[in-house]
Amino acid sequence: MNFVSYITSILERALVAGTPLLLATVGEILTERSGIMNLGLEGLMAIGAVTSLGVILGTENLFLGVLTAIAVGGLMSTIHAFISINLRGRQILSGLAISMLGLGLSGLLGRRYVGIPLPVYFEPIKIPYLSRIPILGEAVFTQNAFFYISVALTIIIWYILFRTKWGITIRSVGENPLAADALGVNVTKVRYICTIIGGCLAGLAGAQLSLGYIHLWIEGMVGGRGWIAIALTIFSTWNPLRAFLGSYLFGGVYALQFQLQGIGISPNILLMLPYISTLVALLVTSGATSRKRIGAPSSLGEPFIKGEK
Amino acid sequence: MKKGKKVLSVLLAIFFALTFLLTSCTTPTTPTPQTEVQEKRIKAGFIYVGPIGDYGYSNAHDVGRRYVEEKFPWLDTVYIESVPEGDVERYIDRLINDEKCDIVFTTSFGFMDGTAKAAKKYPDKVFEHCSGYVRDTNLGTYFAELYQMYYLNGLMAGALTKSNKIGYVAAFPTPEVVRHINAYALGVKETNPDAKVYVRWLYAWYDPAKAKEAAESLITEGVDALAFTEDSTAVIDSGEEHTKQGKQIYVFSHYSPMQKFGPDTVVSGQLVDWGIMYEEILRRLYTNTWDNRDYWWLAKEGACDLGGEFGVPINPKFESELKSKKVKDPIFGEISVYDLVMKRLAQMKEPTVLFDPFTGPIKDQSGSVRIKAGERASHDLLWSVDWFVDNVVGEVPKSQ
Amino acid sequence: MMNFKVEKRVETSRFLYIFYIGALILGMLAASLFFSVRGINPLFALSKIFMGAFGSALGIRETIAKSIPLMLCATGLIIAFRGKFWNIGAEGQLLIGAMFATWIGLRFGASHGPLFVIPLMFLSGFAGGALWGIIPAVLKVKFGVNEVIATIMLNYIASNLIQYLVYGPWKGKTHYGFPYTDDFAPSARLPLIPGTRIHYYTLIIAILLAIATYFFINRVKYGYEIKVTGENPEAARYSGMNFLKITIITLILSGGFAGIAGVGEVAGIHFHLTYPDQISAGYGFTAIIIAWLSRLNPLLAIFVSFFFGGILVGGDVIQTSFGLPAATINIFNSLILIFVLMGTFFMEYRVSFAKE
Amino acid sequence: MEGFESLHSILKGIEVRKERKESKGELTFKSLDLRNITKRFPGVLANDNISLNFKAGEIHALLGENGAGKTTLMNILYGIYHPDSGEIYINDQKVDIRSPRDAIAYGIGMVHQHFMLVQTHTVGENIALGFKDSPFVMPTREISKKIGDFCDTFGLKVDPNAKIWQLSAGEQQRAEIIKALLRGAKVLILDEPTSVLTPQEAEELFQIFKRMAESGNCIIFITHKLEEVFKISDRVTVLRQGKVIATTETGKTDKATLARMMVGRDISFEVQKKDIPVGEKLLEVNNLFVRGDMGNTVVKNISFSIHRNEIFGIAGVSGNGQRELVEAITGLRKVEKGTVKILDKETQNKNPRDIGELGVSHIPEERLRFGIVPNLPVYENVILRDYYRPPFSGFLTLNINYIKEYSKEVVERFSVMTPSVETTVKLLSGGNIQRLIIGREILSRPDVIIAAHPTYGLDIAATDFVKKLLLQKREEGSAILLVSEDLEEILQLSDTVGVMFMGEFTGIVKPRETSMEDMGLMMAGSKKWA
Repeated sequence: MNFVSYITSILERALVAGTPLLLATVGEILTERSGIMNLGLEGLMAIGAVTSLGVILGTENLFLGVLTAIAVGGLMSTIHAFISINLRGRQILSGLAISMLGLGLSGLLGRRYVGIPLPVYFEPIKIPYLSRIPILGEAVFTQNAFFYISVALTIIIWYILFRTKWGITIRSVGENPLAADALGVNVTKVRYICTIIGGCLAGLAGAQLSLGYIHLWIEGMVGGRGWIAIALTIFSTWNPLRAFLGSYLFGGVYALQFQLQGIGISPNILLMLPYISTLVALLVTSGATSRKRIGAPSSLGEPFIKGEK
Repeated sequence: MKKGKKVLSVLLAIFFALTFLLTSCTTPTTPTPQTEVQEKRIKAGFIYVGPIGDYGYSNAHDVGRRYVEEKFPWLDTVYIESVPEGDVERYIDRLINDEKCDIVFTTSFGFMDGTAKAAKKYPDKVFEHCSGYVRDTNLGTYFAELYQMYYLNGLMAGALTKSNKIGYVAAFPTPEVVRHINAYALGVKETNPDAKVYVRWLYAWYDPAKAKEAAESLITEGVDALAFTEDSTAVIDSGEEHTKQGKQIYVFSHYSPMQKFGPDTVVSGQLVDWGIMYEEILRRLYTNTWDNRDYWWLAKEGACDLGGEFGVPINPKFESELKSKKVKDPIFGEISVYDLVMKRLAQMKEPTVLFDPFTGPIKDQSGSVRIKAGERASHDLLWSVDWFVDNVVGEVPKSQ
Repeated sequence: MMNFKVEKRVETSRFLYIFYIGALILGMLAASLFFSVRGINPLFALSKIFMGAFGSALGIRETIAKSIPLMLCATGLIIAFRGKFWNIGAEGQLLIGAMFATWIGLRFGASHGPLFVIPLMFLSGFAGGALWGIIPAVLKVKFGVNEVIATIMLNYIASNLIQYLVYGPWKGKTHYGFPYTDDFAPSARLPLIPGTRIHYYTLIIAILLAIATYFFINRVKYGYEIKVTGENPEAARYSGMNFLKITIITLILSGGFAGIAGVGEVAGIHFHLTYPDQISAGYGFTAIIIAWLSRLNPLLAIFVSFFFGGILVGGDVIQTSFGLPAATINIFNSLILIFVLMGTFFMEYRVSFAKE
Repeated sequence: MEGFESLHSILKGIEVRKERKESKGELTFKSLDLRNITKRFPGVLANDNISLNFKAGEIHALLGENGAGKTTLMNILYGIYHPDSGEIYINDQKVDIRSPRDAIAYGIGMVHQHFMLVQTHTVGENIALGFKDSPFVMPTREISKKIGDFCDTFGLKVDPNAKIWQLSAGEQQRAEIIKALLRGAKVLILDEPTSVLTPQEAEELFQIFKRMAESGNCIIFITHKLEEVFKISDRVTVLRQGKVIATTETGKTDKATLARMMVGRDISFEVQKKDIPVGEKLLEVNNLFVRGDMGNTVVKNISFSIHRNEIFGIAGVSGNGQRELVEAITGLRKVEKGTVKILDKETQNKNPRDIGELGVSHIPEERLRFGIVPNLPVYENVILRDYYRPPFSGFLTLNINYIKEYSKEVVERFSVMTPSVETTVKLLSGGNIQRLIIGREILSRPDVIIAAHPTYGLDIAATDFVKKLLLQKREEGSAILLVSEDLEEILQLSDTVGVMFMGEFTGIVKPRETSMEDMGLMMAGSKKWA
């Protein structure tokens, strides 16, 4: 076993383990950019994982499975949107409720899928020529469709947010909804759309877990990834391109904990690594953001009330 | 504001009162089926520590439950999953008082104290505790032990490996898991003295993502044969993926029939059959021959079996490979690994077990002899083992 | 086209609490609708659940036992939430409290009498929970780290820490190598009300702390500071309040109370430390709902905890009688929370159809 | 029946919009009428049956006190509020404005008093926001060109790539105006546009107004400053307590008449101020440097001192370091360099509480944000700065009975209108909240009073009350630091005035010896006084 293949493997695993984080994080970035904080990712991912798997067991149609996960994620986040936008509820609590609801529902629905092998799932796609580039190519261009989709989505969302009119609208709604409203932007609509798309992406992230990563359903499968994605949203300072870095870094940490066990580091410390590094990452970024004025969207978590300052 | 709070508390009180009323009004109508003859019926309650939504321990017990329920027309069953260990007494109370169970199975070591207390509290009911050691007049214990199968898997892993690196993805460092790793390693050593067994700890009974990453890290390290203790099929999935891509990985499935998850990668595995234990216990109860014995069932009683699928001890795909690999055995002489496995399995199923993997001399990692030549490991030693045999790479976390 | 008009109510009328109670009931009904999917009459299911919790002496005994940790965690969370510190970490704080108490129990349980050991266990549990609470407090005030994420991460870290201990250095000698510490000596065990699992010391402490918290918030300087920093941090700064000190006090109490709950669980229920998910069955999360349902009033939290203890206990019948998985209780709790959030809206706002 | 009518009006609205869309730019704006507009908020009748007419090419001033309903009326016109009853006509055609989007479609633009700008975005991005005619991809590129065009036509200079937070108030305002014009605004509403400008900047703005009016637009601006009405407007409408008092051509009226209409009684522009000798020095600031939120130095080398029986005024357009100066003196902000001495003790970088204990009271700006805790009752707000010490509290507990008694005293002595001391503060009016804050502050620490914008947003009666109180305290021996944007107020009350520009004093002068014009030049930094 040589050093090069270690590096390749760690990189490859980082990308696999980082993909669900990336999808959920980018969705949350979009949601938070519009001023809504959705803490329900954990539940949305769970429900996305179980429904997509269920559909595939029924239809053997991968596309339909993924679509279901997206739809269910969007549908459940609509509840959050309704409470946060129309009812001006506490977004933190509403998010927790969505999280619990998703975990509960997925437990209920998933019961019948336990111990059934997936007839089809997303196989790795080797990109011709590119996949033969040593290290980088071997790791990057041998992934399954979820990886390529997540990369494309991230770039698209970044582009929309920072290079288009929609992006200006979304970011304005998150920064100063009053100003956007005064220019005739429908704040409610924008926030709804962003929250729902964010939920869709979380659902997709769940589908990645069950169809592209682990290939099965099991209760508690999401394992805190929803929460880490929320931390990564802060870590990436609400910029999808930086979410790449964060997600793959954490994917790497996740994969690395077992690689490092091999060289005799105590597993207990390694198992805490993702959580400790989340804290450290927040510590670093929070300090930096307060200095650089690239912090959270100013009206994040605050309900917009038309005509009230 | 203050008044509001008072009113709120009054309203809450009313609400509570209403719910009480509501609950006390509705008579719990347990439908009593109109049976023509009042035949003897037994109701069995099962308490699981995890959700049966795993694909391992609790699930296997539930498979057993469903098996006996189908088998015995006179049996009703009820189960509760995800029971916190400290709460087992309450659930037993509920099963006995509300569900009118005649026998309660508690399926986790941690339920021992609670079950023992309940046994004292309900002397006319019967209790069976899985994996414990406390018995009472109305409390028995039972356990299906798999280390023999791990040993057999080890024989195959040692024979099949090309890299002489063999992996084990392990849940928690409990004596049971350590025992299984040792049995596996002893098997490996017999067919391949050069091979080493590499261990990764998950600290989770089921966490497929961790299991998968652990498997991947082992494969990166050059491992090409994997066994595991984790209640999902993630390790198999990993093996299957690599195999499909042209790098053959040999995986040994765990606890439940998992071969269908990896037809190209699963060589064999261990299977547990709680059903036949439950069948035995319940039949004795039904025929009034129940006693508080300690069921410690191995292969010969049929509680466990070899294979990734019931009835398929070795995946036919790997049969020829195993048949072509020959080893020298002091008793059988030169013999193919396939035959060796089958012979040992047969030995294990005989009424008097002629062969036990934990037969000395066995050395631990530091080289000191733990089991002397010719001796077999005692039950107590197996039940509290906290050291690895010498061809294992890895560490058992130590207590003070 | 329908046109809604939403106005903020000037004063929350007491009759509006009807909305609140209504939401609570609606939430339960909505949750029980899931039963009808399985062909079970939702009302029957609900009544079964409440029978299970409150309909028998056994049920009530268990409900009380369950409400002890909930009450402690909820009271602690109320203090934090009053200061707008979103402590989602009661779960981890409870575990560390349990861990500290275990150390005392194992170290002194055999050699000292209960008069010495038990108070020391409570104190150390409080200290443990408080310590785990101080970390996110400092992170937030000093470094601006989001406390929701910090406390959730600390839950995971606490859980891993306990696992490390029970599989490693603290593994007991009497449990065949299973991940349990040795059982506590009798003098490190909390007395129970005979025939029940109610460790009444903890129950009394929980009720007293809830009452004390009520006075703390309304009558004590620090309680006042917590309220002001929570409601308007700028005003607190203007008044010269010390954020770090106040946030730390808030979390010493908030985490400490959860820590005491942990003491009750190890010293009153388990008598040893074991897997983290055995020690706390999600009490820290349920307590968030309780705190909110009590409208951050610790006196109400006493009753609401009892109610939710009942849901946990009565939830058994979801499994035994209806064969639904244990996770269903999550649906129950989350729907109650969702409906109460909705009800809060109608309490605070007047909605009318505007005529055109 | 009502349903039909509303449907009718909606359809009509769609028609008009369609028409507008089809005949882009061809629809020339002639007039705008508000008819019988009534708007009620909980407990307040904000607009009471208001009818008004605006014409193309005119500059129309809306004059009135705070709370007269000017802003509400304009928000209705701009679609932010919907009136309870009443109609709006454009070119004698009834229109239904349900949202700002509709208003923009009808050619109405509005520059709010608090700018509706996204601080972290560039000027270009702010203008592109919600703007139909900008391209989907890279919208700001196109916008930059258009901004250039406006710069040429109206003399509005602003850098499209600058972030809003980097701009001065005047530049931000220009961005707002361009935003409205680019959307085809024919009617431009400005809410107190000069409140953040120096006299010179205001003059420039007026020139822009004139050019716009000449090209056929209608400018409506809200103000409470009589001077501005006369300087620029063609017509003026006076509002009082939600009603239109009168609309006249500006040329046909005079200051006194308008003032009477505005407040409903004759007012004296003079405040009685006695000449008294100053006493000992209480507050001394020496060579003070303070950093702002962005880390740049925003208070540069400020020195002054205040004695007993003296009011020291700080004039200047807001955002020139006044806030940071006050925060540095009161302990809310770190001092970079220099000293602050209160009663001969150095207090720079001390805790606000320690400084308060020396006898420094602080009437903060943005009183809802800093001065009170809106969700707590009156009595808990009264003790905000004193709760920690006897007799308000003992070692641990608050003396609730004493606190309530004391609060009653504050409420009575400073005429705070509140049902009881247990009432939640957010239910009080702005004036009463200010009385509460002032009462709380100066009752317990009267030596040094730091008053930041103490009359901002108050009605005439409350303003009067505050001014008199400050003068009274001056006579009783307080040393008072008064920061205000209201030049008139500063000149009336202060014994000495420091004019701040870009963090420096451009002059320390005596009000009686200085003209408004000179003050204005100093505020704009173009003149320095020794």
